[in-house]
Amino acid sequence: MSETNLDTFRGEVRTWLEANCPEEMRTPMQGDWDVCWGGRNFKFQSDAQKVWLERMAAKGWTVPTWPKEYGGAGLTRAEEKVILSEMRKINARSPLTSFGIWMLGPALLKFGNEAQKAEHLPQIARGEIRWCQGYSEPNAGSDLAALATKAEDKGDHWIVNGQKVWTSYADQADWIFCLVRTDNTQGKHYGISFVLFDMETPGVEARPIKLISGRSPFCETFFDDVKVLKTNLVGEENKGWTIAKYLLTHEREGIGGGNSSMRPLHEVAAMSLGLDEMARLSDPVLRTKIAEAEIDEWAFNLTMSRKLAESKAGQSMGADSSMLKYYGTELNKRKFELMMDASGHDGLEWESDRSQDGKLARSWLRTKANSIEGGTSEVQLNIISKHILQLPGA
Amino acid sequence: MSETNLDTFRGEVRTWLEANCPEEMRTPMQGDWDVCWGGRNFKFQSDAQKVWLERMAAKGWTVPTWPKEYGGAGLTRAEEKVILSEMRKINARSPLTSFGIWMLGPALLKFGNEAQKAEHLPQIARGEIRWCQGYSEPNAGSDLAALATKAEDKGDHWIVNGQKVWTSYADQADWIFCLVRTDNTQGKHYGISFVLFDMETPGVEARPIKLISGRSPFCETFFDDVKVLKTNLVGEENKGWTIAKYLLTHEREGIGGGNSSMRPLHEVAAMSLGLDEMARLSDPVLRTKIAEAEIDEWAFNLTMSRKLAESKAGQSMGADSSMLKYYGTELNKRKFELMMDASGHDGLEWESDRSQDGKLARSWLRTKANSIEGGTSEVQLNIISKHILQLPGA
Amino acid sequence: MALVLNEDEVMLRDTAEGFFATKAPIKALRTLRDTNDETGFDRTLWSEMADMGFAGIAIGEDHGGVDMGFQAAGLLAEQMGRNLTASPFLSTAILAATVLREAGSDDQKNTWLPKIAAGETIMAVALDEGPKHNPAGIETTAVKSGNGFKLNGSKAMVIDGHAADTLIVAAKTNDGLAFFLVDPKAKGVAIERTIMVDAHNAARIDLDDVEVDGDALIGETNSEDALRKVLAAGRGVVAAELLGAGGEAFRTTVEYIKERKQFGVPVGSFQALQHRSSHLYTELEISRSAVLGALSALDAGDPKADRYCSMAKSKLGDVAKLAALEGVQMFGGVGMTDEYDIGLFLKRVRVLQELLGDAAYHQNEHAKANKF
Amino acid sequence: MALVLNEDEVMLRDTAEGFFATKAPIKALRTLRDTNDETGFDRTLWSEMADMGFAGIAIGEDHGGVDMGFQAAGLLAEQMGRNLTASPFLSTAILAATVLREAGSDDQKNTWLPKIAAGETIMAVALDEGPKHNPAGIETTAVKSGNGFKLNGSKAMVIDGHAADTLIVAAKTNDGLAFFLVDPKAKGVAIERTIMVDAHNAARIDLDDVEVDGDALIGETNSEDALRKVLAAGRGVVAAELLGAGGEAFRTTVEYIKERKQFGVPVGSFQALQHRSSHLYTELEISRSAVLGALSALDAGDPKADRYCSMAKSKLGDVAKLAALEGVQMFGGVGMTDEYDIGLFLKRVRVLQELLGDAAYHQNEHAKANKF
Repeated sequence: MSETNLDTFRGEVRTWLEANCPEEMRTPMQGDWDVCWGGRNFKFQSDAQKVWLERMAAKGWTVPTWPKEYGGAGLTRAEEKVILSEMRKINARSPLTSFGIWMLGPALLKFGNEAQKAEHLPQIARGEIRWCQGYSEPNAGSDLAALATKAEDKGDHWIVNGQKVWTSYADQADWIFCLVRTDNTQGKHYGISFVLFDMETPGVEARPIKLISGRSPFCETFFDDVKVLKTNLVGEENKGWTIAKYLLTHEREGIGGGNSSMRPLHEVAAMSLGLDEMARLSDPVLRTKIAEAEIDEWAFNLTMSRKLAESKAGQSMGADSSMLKYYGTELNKRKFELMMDASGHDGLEWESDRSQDGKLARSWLRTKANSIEGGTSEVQLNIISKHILQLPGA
Repeated sequence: MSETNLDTFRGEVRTWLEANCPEEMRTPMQGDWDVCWGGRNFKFQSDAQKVWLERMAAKGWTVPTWPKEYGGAGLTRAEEKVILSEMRKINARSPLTSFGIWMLGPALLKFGNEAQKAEHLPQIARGEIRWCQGYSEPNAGSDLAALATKAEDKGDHWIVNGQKVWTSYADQADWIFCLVRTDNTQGKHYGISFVLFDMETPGVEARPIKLISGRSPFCETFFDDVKVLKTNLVGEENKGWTIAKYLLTHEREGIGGGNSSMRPLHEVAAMSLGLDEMARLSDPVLRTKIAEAEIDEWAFNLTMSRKLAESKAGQSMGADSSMLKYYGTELNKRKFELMMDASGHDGLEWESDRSQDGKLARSWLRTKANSIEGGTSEVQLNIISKHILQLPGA
Repeated sequence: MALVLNEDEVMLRDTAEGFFATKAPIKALRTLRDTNDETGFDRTLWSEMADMGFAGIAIGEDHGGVDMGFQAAGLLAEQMGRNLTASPFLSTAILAATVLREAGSDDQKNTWLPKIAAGETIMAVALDEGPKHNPAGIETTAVKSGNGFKLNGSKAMVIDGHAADTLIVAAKTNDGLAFFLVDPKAKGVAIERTIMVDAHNAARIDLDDVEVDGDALIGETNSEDALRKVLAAGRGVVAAELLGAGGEAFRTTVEYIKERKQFGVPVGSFQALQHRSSHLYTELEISRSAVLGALSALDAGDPKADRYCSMAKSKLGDVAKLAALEGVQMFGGVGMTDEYDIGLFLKRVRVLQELLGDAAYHQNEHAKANKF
Repeated sequence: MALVLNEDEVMLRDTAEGFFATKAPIKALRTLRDTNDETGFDRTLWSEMADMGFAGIAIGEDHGGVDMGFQAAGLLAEQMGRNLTASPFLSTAILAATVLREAGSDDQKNTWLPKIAAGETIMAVALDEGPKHNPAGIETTAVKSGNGFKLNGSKAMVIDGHAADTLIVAAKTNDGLAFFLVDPKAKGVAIERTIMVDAHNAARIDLDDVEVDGDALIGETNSEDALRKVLAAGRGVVAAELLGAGGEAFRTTVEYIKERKQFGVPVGSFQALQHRSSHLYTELEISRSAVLGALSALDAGDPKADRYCSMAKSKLGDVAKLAALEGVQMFGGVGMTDEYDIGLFLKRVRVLQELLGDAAYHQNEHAKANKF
């Protein structure tokens, strides 16, 4: 699309948003509870939240680049960017947050068959079905391919037995996309299959895990003789590792992205600590570290843009996604450490109105998982050593 | 010796030093050239330097704790400390610097036979023979035991062929203590022998290596059919690795020690950069890093004292010497980086009176070898992982 | 400086090691936390600690203490750090006892020190006011009023402030900084317990025209020297506790990576983790020297002891934090769960790090003290 | 911002890559150094660079330049960094050309810019005076005297100062900072070439009552804005050179550890070195974005471009240093010898790092600019 046409499109988007985005949905979210996850059992916080989702879904704008027949709007990435930037301008909240949109959707579009796309994608786009991801297992950790959840062949279906951990919001999800082992006679990467099933299937149980942040966004999920129809196999049997890897790369790019809407570190610090008589932050050591981190953040954000631009220009991101994941998550952890330093005693309160129920401390603790989930920092460094630097034995 | 007796001793030392240390030897050394290394071909810088060595050697005080029959004074470590502290009080220079004293001597005292001790130790103590160390080889590096210099058995002697590198001052040394391979049929640690020979033996050639600092303290040393009498074998044949390891530990403790006589970093920085209106170093970022380094240095120096005290109290230092070597050398490199930062443009001059012929820059470059020589930092970390933490496969 | 423990100290350390591991292990903290315990520590434990002589570790024998000094106090704190033990040791036996010992009149010492040593009274010292440690910026005022004083101000991060029988409040007078004994139930005193990330105790205290008698003033109205000693003791002892917490986080991490397998081998066999572990081991050994050096200098009356305690607090703040962060990362996913203890160490270290000045604060103090 | 090179830029980069590798490789620097070359760079090379359009890269077409902008200049500087090339590119084509372009009168531009673009004149800009970069602290004065000015002061770290045909001196006037054209042979000018650790050119220049004509003043007596642009361009281009030097140090290190064996295997197979290498790779990629972002902002006239160039200089100072240090350590013993090139990178990076402000300087500037 030419620049002129994009400008026309921008005008249309602006007008539509102005008319359709409820006022309430133009205020910053106050906490996790304001996120709209959708799903069978989702309780909308307000009518505005519900209306906003319905209107956006009807336009196909919850997933603008997906084909129209699957609930999208068939737009280009450039057009999608216009929508997002216009939404940002009026502070519009995201109408729908979803692993279905973020992860399963792209995988189905690439690897799913026609029936699977027709069944699942529109429900994802409309926020009717909430998905969770069944990857990690207790004894696998970074060694994802070492998974042991077993699917026994019963003709037109499998019987699945085993256990997953770190299943995000499994207790609230409707369906799961899940890696299971359908063959264990060969190397560990072969024999993995990528299957879908309803969390209400008998034999599925999800137990929330309590985290150091005091929250429970993850579950242990148990499968006890769970029946999974073979029509719910995505891609080829035993070759699910290809899909898994595709999704991991996708996930990495997402996780590395960080939280750019945060108020700049130096502002938090200046409010908390004040300035000295030379108008410098009154803690000169912390000042140094904040300056360093902010420069790194600037350069990292440029790198995200550059890698995106390069991959648009036809160069594949490939193992560079490991680099972004590694640097972005480590930087985010560093930023939150500095945020805690800047907040001092105030940031240490765990339960009080003053601290918004320990908001900062809990977020700080949450960041510690950044460099573990979606492949640890160590795994990313291994990938760079092997695939980019081609170091021997890596 | 009791405290009272030590006090008496201290008085005697003070009187003797007052009477015998020449005035010229009570001034700071101006550079490398003021170091007295001794040896057959050593040219004394002054009569005072020569007299000072002779007087100290006659007292046995170049090696106070060695037995009297080998040129020492048979003193305790506590008494030695008294001598050193009294010397420091009058700024007395060290009368003799020598790998013989520092490395070979302790090894001979522990592993040498009577004839070897009687022949070599007194000459070391009097500074008559200058020694060098033939350990590293071009293809061995950190993997010291992989040495290939071959000693062929010829009855009462060996014929040695091979090459050493990083032989400190080999071009100026009289004798060498050297690791050679006398057996290559078994594991690489077995079959190494520790031998001594004269550098004037036919077939020995030392070529200085030019370093990045512009100096040449090291040589490549070649052995071409060098005849070495078996009477010059220290310890048992094929078991020289034990002695080598003993010496390496010794060397590490020495190298980790750093250069405590240096002027504090913050003084250099304050002179170079000046203070701001709040009386802080005018570069606040450098100020932070200097404060951090100085605190680390304080804690490191305490650790040196503590480990020494613990090993005196009967606990062996063992693999802790790797820790001291690692931390001390890395800290020293860090200090010199900061020193260069503090000195700015002035520190970058390579040839000028102003920079004392690039003194700081050359010292800075020299420190880069600290974490390589005597076992790299990586090797020290491996040793800690294996022997202290006992991590699997380390 | 005594960098190697003497026989008495070795014995004390061994005793403490057994005592805290048995009487106040990590699961005791979990119970206090999960039952929302009102006091936040176990009073019976504190009595037993007093019986062991721990409450009087820094109190003279003539006042019922065992007077073993701060090096000894550090050995106890290290064990408490290892076990994440909650107790009023820091607030009462170190901070309050040192205020009284350094600034108090003979009468005040005779009254209070034996009670502290016997574990009969809990005291909390209210120093800081803002979000960061800043003893030079105390704004709470004490103005003469009749025979006594009137106190106004707001205090934050008062360790054990909500559980104390008596408060000691640092306030500015016309003559300089002074400490005052304040009854927590007195009119105008408002105490809010703040539940902290580490499940240990702290409170915010507002003082609104609080009237105290003349004898509530501890010693004289210019107690800057005493404050310096109190801060040094507090920082040195907190550094020791950080050494315990950081060291234990490291120990359990090394243990874990020896066992935990990935890709068919123990993760501890990966060289990258080995080097990071060896580095951390080294930093912890360096840190131990800093703690020993600082506390023994304090016991020896070294005029630079307060500098050393500040430097030790700086070093330990950084190193214990590194130990906690590396621990969480090396434990991986399970390290993020409440079930494993490593997250509790991360939280405790974060609080101790902040307490009485973080590494950045003390690096800045080092520079100022050395005039750069 | 143009974070991906356009076709012209890709072509320029490829051309430059071949040009410098062939015409000005590392051994050319060694020859200059070992023969104690009087000029310190190769004048023939500079002519060839001018023929290629490199000398006029940042000069308008109406003045004989190719006007490709600073992004393009950075691509050239990167290749010079990789080859440790000695040339008056920075002094003349970037700093001097930018002074003239930003501050000069039409006459001055017409006189000097074509000469620069043609490689016919070497110019050196004398800014700094003390041991550290400090453009805010310029003390050299220019006082009106008859029709002209009288200059007094001392300059340090003047790149190519001893080889320049004409000097440009930054000095304070009553109205603000100004630039002056000064003949190096004029009375009162004393130039001392300072042989630097990296074997590249610098000089100290003393100005003792140096008289210049009125038309020696470049433009007006208040050129603070021009100075800001000159500094931004210089910093951005030096950052690009650091990217080249650091990147090449890294590339040769990775190549070396793939080949070099210890304990029977390539040292590059040790995971600890792999992780350090991967970390450094990442830092260098981040650094490349910083350079691209800063220089393209400068070309685009972004009002924050000077901030970005400062940030890029900070980032590159740190990262190129890390690359050099890791390189020397990973090469091990041979890295300490003059025979291997890695030591030359260590030295060159150290000088570039310092030039126009080190990482610490620019971190402080970042904080000041953001009012913290």
